[in-house]
Amino acid sequence: MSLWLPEATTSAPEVDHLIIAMLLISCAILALVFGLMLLYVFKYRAGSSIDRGAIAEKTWRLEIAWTVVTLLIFFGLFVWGANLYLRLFQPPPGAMKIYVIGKQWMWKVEYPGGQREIDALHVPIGRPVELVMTSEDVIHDFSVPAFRIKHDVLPGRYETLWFQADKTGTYHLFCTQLCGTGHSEMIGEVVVMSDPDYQKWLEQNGASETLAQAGQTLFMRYGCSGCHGGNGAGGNQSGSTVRAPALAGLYGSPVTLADGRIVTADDRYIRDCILAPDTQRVASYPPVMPSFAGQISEEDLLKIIAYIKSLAPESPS
Amino acid sequence: MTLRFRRLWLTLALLLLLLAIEFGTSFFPLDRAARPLLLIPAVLMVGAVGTMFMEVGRGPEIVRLFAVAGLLWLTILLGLGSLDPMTRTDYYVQGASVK
Amino acid sequence: MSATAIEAPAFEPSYLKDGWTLRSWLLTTDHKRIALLYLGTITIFFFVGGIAAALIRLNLIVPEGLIPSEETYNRLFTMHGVVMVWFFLIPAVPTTLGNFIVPLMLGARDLAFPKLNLASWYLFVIAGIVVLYALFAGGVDTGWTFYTPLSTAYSKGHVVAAIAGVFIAGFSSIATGLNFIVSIHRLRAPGMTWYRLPVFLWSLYATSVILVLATPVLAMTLLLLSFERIFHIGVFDPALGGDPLLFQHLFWFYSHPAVYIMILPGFGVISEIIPAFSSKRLFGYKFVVWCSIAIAVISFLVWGHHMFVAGTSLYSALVFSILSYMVAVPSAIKVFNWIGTMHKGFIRFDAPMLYALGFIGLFTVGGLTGLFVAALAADVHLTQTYFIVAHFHYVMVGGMVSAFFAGLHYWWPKITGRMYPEMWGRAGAFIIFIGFNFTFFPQFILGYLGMPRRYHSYPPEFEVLNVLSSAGATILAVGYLLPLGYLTWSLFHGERASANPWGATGLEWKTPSPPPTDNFDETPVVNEPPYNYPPPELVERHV
Amino acid sequence: MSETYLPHGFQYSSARHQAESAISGMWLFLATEVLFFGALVLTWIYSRHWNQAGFDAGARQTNLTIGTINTVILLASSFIYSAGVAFIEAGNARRLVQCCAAAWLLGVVFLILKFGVEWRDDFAKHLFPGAAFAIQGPLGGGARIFFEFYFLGTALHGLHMVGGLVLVGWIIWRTRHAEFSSTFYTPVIVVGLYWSFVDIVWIVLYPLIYLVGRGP
Repeated sequence: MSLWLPEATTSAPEVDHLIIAMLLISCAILALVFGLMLLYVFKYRAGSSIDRGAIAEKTWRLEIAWTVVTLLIFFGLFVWGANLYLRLFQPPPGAMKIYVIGKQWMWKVEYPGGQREIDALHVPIGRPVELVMTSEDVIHDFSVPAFRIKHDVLPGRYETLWFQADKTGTYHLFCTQLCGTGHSEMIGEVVVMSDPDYQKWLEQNGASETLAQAGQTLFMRYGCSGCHGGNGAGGNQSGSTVRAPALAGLYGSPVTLADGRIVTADDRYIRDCILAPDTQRVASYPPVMPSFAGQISEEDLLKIIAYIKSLAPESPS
Repeated sequence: MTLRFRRLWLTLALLLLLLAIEFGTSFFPLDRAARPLLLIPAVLMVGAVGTMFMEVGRGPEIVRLFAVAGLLWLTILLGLGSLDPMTRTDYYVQGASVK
Repeated sequence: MSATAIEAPAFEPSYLKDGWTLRSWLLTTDHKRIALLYLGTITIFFFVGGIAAALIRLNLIVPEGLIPSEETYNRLFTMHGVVMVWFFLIPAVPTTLGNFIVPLMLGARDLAFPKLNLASWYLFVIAGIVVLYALFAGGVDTGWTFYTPLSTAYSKGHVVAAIAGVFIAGFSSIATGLNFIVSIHRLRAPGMTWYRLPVFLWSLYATSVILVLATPVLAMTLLLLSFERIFHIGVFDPALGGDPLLFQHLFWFYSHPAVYIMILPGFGVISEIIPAFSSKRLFGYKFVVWCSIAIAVISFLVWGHHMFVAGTSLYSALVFSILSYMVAVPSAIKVFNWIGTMHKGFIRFDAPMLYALGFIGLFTVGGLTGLFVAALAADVHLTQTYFIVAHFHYVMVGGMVSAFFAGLHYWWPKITGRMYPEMWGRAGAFIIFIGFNFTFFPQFILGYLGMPRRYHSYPPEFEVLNVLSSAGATILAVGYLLPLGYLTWSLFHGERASANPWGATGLEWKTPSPPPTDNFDETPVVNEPPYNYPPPELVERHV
Repeated sequence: MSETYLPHGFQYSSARHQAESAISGMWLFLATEVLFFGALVLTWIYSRHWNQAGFDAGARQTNLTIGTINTVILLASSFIYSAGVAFIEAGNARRLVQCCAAAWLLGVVFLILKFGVEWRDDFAKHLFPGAAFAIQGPLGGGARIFFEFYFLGTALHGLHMVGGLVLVGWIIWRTRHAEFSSTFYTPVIVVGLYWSFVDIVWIVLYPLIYLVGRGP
């Protein structure tokens, strides 16, 4: 039995510090409460003839005092916890992206290079990794205790989670949101590898085509190229009668929508465009794109998004 | 007595007027996001029914207390409840480098 | 009113002797008899839920799980959750001790709406039968939280029947809450001003506010859930563009305040017992009172802290985190006030006091661990693990069930007219305290180490702590069976109780034990503050 | 005070005490009803927020004429009932019966229009969000969600109406048995509160269902 949990990411020690601080505060308060309780129970037991003197009539000073002290301690803890949460919420620019799909009861992981695996995640040490996660059925939750991270994986949209591992080793991966009969079997392992080992692993498990290449095939098969052009160059160029926005260079750039909002074309945006084009209509284009909701699997969707992403010029990272 | 009935009649007239306003404005080409403003006349109508037909002002003090409690808790439910969807933003993804 | 107008009978029979037929019980509108009907019913549910808990702990003795079927295990913990939450913890104190004591404390003849009170018990029984049917006919495997889309589209169990039961139980709760609020407003005895109300009444008032205003939201949520499950379309369905988090928002809007439905009556019970067994006024009465009200209000503002990792917006997480800290302040103040009450008192160690002291200890641990999970970054690591399981069991079981037993022992002489055997009572309190810590403390560590909740099997490194926890559970089981035994025994062989065996204040002690059907021979008049125990310097001279 | 012997056989000290308790109990019950329908409104907010176009496409299929007529009917019914309360306060039980009967009939007309005509049309147009749902394509999802809101909302309101009709009928029956006079008419007020509340629910549902979605 070990009472110690490895800290395998850069943020894990910070979370532990917060927990230890709260543990110390709790122990102090517990000692106070139990100490006073035991003291009074002994000192003022009914049989004790100790001189009790007069009791204080006015109690509000004491009440205000402990209310204010409690409030201050709580506010400090809030700021501490929130600050760390904020940093964990926002992935750093240039994080390496890995795609995770939850499904009753397994984790499917896809790498940009086209590698895929089930119930296992391989990551390099010392690089920020961003997981883009979605579910094919119910709500799951991607949890790696050694990384001190956890996030629900929701059907119908992308949730993200990022970390930077700093200790090689193999760690538990759990689903921590009840997802049906096989919930407790929806476990796996996360392997943190040194950079050379990781490159070797990627090569050994190399796929015949990258995610983007697979996406290009699907781009043709689902008929996207019919309107958006062969290489996503845009409509009205290859004899098509439909005017559709160009997709080359789209990823990561700002887009003005028909309702005036400006959004960044990220994975979530492109996903929504494909599944619910009406809600994300680009300004000055007619609403002619059909929805692909229910016609395209999560995995194919990831590949098409990877393809559209590959059409963007490599941005500085 | 007649005063009481006159008040009721006036309330009915007010309600129908508000309904007409609500109905009429709904034909204006308001922006989609602004259309929930059509609920304003409805809220006024609720107020009129509550004060004039249900006479929230009469009866013991706790009647007002209960009415206010219901509205306060409704505000909590709708206010804090819609905080999440209204502020759920897509975060920025900059310079994804992997091809 | 002249004294000759009404002849007071020489003595009235106790409510227990006022009719012996089954009909006189099943159609009674006497709040005291209804309280006993409830007591019998929730005892059954407590043991149904307890058997499920025992099987859960049994399964977790070995890493691969002793129960061969995961499906069975999932159904067991769902049954444990549903039964314990809606059919034991929420009704426990309000419908039994509350129903019995509220009119007595008020100096009233009965609650404001006695027929509604009886109707609420029937609703409760119907709800219980429906839920037991659902749980035994095929079971439900969604957990007591019924998260969508698992519950709407994927679970194969009797989800609709189970939530129908919970839905009906909700109406029973609303009826009880409504009855208490109106009674406390309208039926106070002459001279019973608001600041002369015992804290138990204030606590039940706060509880009732939550019952009345939160439960209808649950009702609508369950209706939407059934609609979606039956017709396969709906607002929670992500395939249609619905939001699966909407269910969680609606569910926790009810279920977080519901946590306070469970614990607030416990605060009330403890606030009665500590002064009674310290023979001293409650320290900071007004603070304790307003803390109860503050908890009732703020508890509605914090539900989002169940969803810090669920994918809600950043702003919503920040707002809910700080509000969660706010709700912890009044609870902390109460703990300090109870300890302040003991200061310079004359402390006696009868069983109710031992249970109450156990409550303070266990509730403090439960409350402090709440701080961990209100801190956003720490919550990310700890939520949905056994840390959460241990945290809420410390509050619900260590806190609430201890308070329920404390109150049950405290008012047992009043309810039955018999004393329970004191030594057995003290032994029970000790065994429960020890067994409880033994069972649930290891789960904090398990949670920190990352063991997820609701797992039928687990990695072998968690085995030692799980075995420890299960071993503690056997002690806890003994602790809960003991009172069932000796309290039942005392019904027939216990010493006769006097009207006020504890020397406590409060109108309920000014009428015989057990009270007559009409509660009081004449309407009592209150002309002193609550807990009007003599100041210690005066008592000293008599010692 | 303590010398006075008060009878303790009943929990209320006077008829007025009991009447006010009953009225405040009804108000508290209505507060729970506010929260009940409040959850439905929150659902509306969420659903429309995520699927404005589809949600509005659903709303445009509703029958504005019947909806508006029904609103007028309910307002009138609530008004007439309130007039009945004023009459019984003045001791005029005959007028109370007439008012209640008129209010009751208007309620029945509402139900017939709503469920006999409007719902039947809706089903005929395949607007029930089942397998053969009329609106397909990209807006289908939002429209289905709208119609879940529509059917659940109107059905629950309809159930409350039925309950209200039973209560109003009960008031008529009791008035005809001469149970109410200018000194005792608490149940008339209590039922009136409920009847007006059912009206309030509809006042809120009406724009949510029929008006907001009919945008450009």
